[in-house]
Amino acid sequence: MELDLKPLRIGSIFPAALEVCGLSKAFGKNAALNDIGFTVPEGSLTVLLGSAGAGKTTTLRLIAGLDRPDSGRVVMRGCDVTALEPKDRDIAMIFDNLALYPDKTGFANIASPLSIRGAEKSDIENRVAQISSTLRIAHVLNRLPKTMSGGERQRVALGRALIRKPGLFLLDEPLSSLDAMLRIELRAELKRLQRDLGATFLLATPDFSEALAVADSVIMLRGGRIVQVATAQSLYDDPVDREAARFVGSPEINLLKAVYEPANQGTIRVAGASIAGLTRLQKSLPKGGGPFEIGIRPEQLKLSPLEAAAIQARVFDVEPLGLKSMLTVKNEEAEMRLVIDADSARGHVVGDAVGINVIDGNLLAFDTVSGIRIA
Amino acid sequence: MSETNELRMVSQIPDLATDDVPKAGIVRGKLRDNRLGQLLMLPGQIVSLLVLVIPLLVAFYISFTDWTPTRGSLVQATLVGLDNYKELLVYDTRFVEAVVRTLLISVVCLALEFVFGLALAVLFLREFRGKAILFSAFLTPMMILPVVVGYTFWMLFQSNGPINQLLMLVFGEAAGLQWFRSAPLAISAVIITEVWHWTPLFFLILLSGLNAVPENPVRAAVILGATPRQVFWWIVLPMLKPVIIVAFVIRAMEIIKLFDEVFMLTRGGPGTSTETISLYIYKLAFSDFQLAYGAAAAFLVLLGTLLLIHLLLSPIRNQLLEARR
Amino acid sequence: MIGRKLTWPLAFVLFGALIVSLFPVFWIVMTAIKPPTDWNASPAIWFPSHPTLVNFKTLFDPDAIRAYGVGGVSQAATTSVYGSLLASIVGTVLSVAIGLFAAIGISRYANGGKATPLIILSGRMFPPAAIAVPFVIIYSNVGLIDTFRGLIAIYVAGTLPFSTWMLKSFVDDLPREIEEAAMIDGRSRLMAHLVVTIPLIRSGLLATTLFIFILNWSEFMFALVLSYSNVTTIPVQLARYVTATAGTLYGVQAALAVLAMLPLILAGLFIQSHLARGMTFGAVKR
Amino acid sequence: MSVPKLEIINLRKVFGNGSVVAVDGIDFAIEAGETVALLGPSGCGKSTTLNMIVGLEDPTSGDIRIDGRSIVGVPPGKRNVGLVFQDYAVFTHMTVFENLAFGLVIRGRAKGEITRAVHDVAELLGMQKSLKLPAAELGGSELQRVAIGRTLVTKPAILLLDEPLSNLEASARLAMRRELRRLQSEIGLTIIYVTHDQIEALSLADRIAVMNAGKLQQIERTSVICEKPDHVFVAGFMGSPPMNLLRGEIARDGAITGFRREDLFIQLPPSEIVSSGRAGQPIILGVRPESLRLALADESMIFGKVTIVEPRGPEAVVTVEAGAISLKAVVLASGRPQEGSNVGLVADPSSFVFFSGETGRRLAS
Repeated sequence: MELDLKPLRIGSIFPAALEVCGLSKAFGKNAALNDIGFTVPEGSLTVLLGSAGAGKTTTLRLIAGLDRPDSGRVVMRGCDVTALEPKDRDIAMIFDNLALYPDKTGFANIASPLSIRGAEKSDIENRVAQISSTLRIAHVLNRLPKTMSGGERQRVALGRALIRKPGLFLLDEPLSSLDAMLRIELRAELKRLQRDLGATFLLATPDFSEALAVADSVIMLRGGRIVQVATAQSLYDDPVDREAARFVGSPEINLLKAVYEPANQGTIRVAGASIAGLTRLQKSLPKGGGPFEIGIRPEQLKLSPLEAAAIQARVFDVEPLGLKSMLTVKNEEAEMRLVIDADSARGHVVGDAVGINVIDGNLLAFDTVSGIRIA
Repeated sequence: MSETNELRMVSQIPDLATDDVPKAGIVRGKLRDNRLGQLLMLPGQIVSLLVLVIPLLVAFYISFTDWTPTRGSLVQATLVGLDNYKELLVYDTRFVEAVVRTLLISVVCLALEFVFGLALAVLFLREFRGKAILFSAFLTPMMILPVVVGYTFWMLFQSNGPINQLLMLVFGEAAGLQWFRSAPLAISAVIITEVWHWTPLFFLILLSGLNAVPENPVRAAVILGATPRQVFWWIVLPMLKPVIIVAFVIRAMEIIKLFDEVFMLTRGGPGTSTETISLYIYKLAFSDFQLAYGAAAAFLVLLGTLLLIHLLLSPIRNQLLEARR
Repeated sequence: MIGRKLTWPLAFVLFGALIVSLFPVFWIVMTAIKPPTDWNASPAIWFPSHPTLVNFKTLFDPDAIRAYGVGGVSQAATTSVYGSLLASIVGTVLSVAIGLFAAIGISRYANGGKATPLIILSGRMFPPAAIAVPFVIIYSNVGLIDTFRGLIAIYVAGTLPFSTWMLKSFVDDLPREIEEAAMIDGRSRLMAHLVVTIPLIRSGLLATTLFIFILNWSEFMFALVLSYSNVTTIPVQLARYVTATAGTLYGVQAALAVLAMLPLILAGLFIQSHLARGMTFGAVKR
Repeated sequence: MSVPKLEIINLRKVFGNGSVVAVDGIDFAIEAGETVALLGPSGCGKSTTLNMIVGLEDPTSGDIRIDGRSIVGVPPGKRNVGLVFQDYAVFTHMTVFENLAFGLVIRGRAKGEITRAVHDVAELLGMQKSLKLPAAELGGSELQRVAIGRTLVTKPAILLLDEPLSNLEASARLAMRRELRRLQSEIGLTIIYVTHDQIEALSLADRIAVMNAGKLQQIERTSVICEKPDHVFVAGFMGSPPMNLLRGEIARDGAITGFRREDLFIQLPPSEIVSSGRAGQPIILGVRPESLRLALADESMIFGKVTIVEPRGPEAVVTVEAGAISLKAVVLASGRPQEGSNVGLVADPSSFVFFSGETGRRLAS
């Protein structure tokens, strides 16, 4: 049976690869997850994004069947698997420490899902050969995991997951043990592999840049609750609240106290300046005006000559980041971060007076108390 | 993917079941992870219950009666309340002496074993040829059956035995000592035997502890300019504290039960000068057949042991008993 | 750590300590190969002029022993060697098996409650004297006195704390995710333990087995208290010889002692890297 | 020219009877008060170099000089260098004060002097309040400060930090980077960072020494190293995503000279390399993803299919493949193409960087 790398896709009438509804789990007193519900469409790469302790790994373990939920259902391709043992669910999982069998060779590790299920030798051999050529790890098949490099171990774990062509792949921070350079390389490879196979990935990570880079859609978890479900780009452009805006994006978004005065031509007073002409923001701000918290991404601020600048401030810190540099400026009312290219940053020294203007782009507004997004 | 905020819900059309998707609905092998946990621990709990807890309850009951084997079955035993305990603590000087003597021997032995064990362990931090063979050689005493150790030292301490020969060789003719005739000599013989037998355990635990001390703090101290002696006293030894406590607790648990070596060496003699608490209870119960009285004595010792262990154990309770991974 | 060479005075101290450690072992082996004439020489003979193995032959020949006519001793050592082997081996196998399941239970599911680990550990804290008394009482009522079943039960319960905790520390060293990966690959939870966990801790399993064997083989008091005629172990037999002959049967007793001592020393040296872990219930890992 | 604070002269370190060459002859010098980052992938020899400077390991050959005096063979405690370990290696059984004072206590200094020195450093690191706390209760960044403070109290000639930020939470890294920079400017100490993370190196160091497989590829000022990578490895390591590198050759088509690789031909403006290079000479063309722009088919350098789009907030990294050639470009998020669509990429030839096909060294343009 030749390994068919492109499974037959009859339009998208498949039911969701995975549906989770009302999932809750508590360890002792603290509620690790309460009432989680989301859907993972067939063939998508969905990312569970959240800081440590947000409930990512708990969610994956409940879906895999390694732990039992206190309440809620896990449905895969229309079958309710909530009560099934992991082996009876059509899933594969990659753990953050990869969990390869230390006493088995690369070949035995990759082949184990098939050999456990009693597939015959010839079928196993050619499927492992196929997978190891795709993942370029044919040279490590007869070696033990401890003799392999980080990247090779990671690919063997992937091979073990892929060999059975399961309906759903669960990946728990698969790239966390790798070097910074290798991590970026393998990200692209993971995404390409997912798309070529048309497989369904559910990947958990605390790293927002990883989420943005690979996700078709992102499910943001905080304190065991789902805060937002959105595509990677709209998670950046349309965060649901202040915390989400702060969590996604580096350097961090500027969150400043501001007041909207619809009466005098809709100017917005922020950081000791009153700025008119922020049309998009003015349209979506509540008509009554009043105080709110404005969210300005670092790339939405630009340096300009003092006379023409809306905001005056002093340079507080210059951090070179290669081609670009991050400038932190301060005045009595506020502290702001902006990103400029390295050459123009070299001209500035801590203490310089600089002028800042706000570019009328996708500015965000949050309710000062609740942090919920209002515009 | 369209850029709507919410994910587009795929309509629920029954799927074209592919071959390897599990059949819907059949709930096989109902998930029961923690029941397996309990199942695994059942045998251990049963054995502990049957062979430890029940006998202790029986002993506890008997310690309040005046039952002896000749009295027939347990049921006829008449309750005498705390008489046994009163007798033991107030009137039975031999019991109190045995307890004090056992504690004395334990303290002296533990101290000597710790000092010799630590000295040997520090010596083993240096590099020298044949280290592995020497390590095994030094562990040998610990491996020998207690009764054999007792009997061997009984031979060594004979009046015409090798120890006296060495003493006479070194200190002249009169130096031969009658080890088993005078109380202080008999007790020192017991202590020498015990220290010889169990110092290797301290050596082993402390050496393992020394090797487990994290390297970086030691390197940091060296880079800051500390001399090896300063590194040892300021960094290594304090970090060794938990291991030292473990060694003391483990040995304390064992040494209080001292029976085999003394039984073979002096059988508690001369008189009762080397009679440990275990030996006394053995004599009470199995020579004089005062089983009830022996049970009461045994219980007092049990409580004393638990109290002592609790005191010694508290500083490192989590290390020994951490159940969670 | 402070990796410096060994200076001469320290080497001398080390050598002295070695002599002190090995002299008693040397003495008992020498005694075991002394012919009867040299047994009681005064001053004691260190190196027998013509060493002989007669003592070992006498040990297993009841007539030869009776020939000594010392204190009416006539029982040969064969039954005690058989007794020790049976009690120790069966006791060890049961203790390790039960301990292994309990170890996996505590380490992986830990919800056996806080109590179980404590109960199992406390098994070791009771002084044998405190337990021997009730055992004699119960066993005499239940008819287990002087039976191997009775002795083995105590050996299992007595060593269970060591086997459970030592195996638990080995299971703890194994990352939990490996079993879970096996479960996802198609193993049931129990099979994952049998096929993944146990094979991966086989070196620990062997070390624990030998360690428990050492404990059971050298146990004395329970055997002494619970045995009369058909159950004897080597330590009990040695004690009987000594009490009966006031210790004068030197060579034969030494032969029995050497016979008992050798397997333990070999077993101990074989697992010496795991001894620290065994002795400290897994608290100190080499 | 004053004597450099630290000089490394042809330093080599070989492990296991010559089978593993950890450090293969490196040379560099560091001025007093300068901050240098030793950057490279894991296993490139940077930590071994660090251990040799500190004295935890002895070099196989070559020399290490501090203030002109060789320190090879001098025990670590006497070299007057300070090392902050990656896992901090703080004495957890002591309080913060005892940790900081350790360096002076072992030198038997007077109590008053010790207390004063500790308070000075504590104030510098903002730890005055936590001096009495036991070290075991501190969090990541406080442990880091204790480890740094403990070394500063002994006033080392050189301070070395081994991957100072890798054990910290992502959120704490920015704050710690800012604090380390403030510390550098305030105490003016000569500092060496060892790290595999280029962001850390770029933001903390004046100069970056890129190492690979035991060799020093390039040591260059932070601001310049991204523009002018000396070697193909450095070009492929710095920047995220790193520079696109196309192996090909110089081709002459009548009067026009250009770069050819299979069916791709890019005309090059006259420049020193182009004129001196002979046709067919193997050459590597380096173009930074940031300098590539989307373009229509006719005016683009290469035209191919968009295989992967990786958004990263304001921008997106687009991978375009045409036959065997694959290029990564950085475009504004709003202008990012759809995956699977066909686009053209173009870049201003003046931004090209050329490397010799044989040695991988940059050709001066």
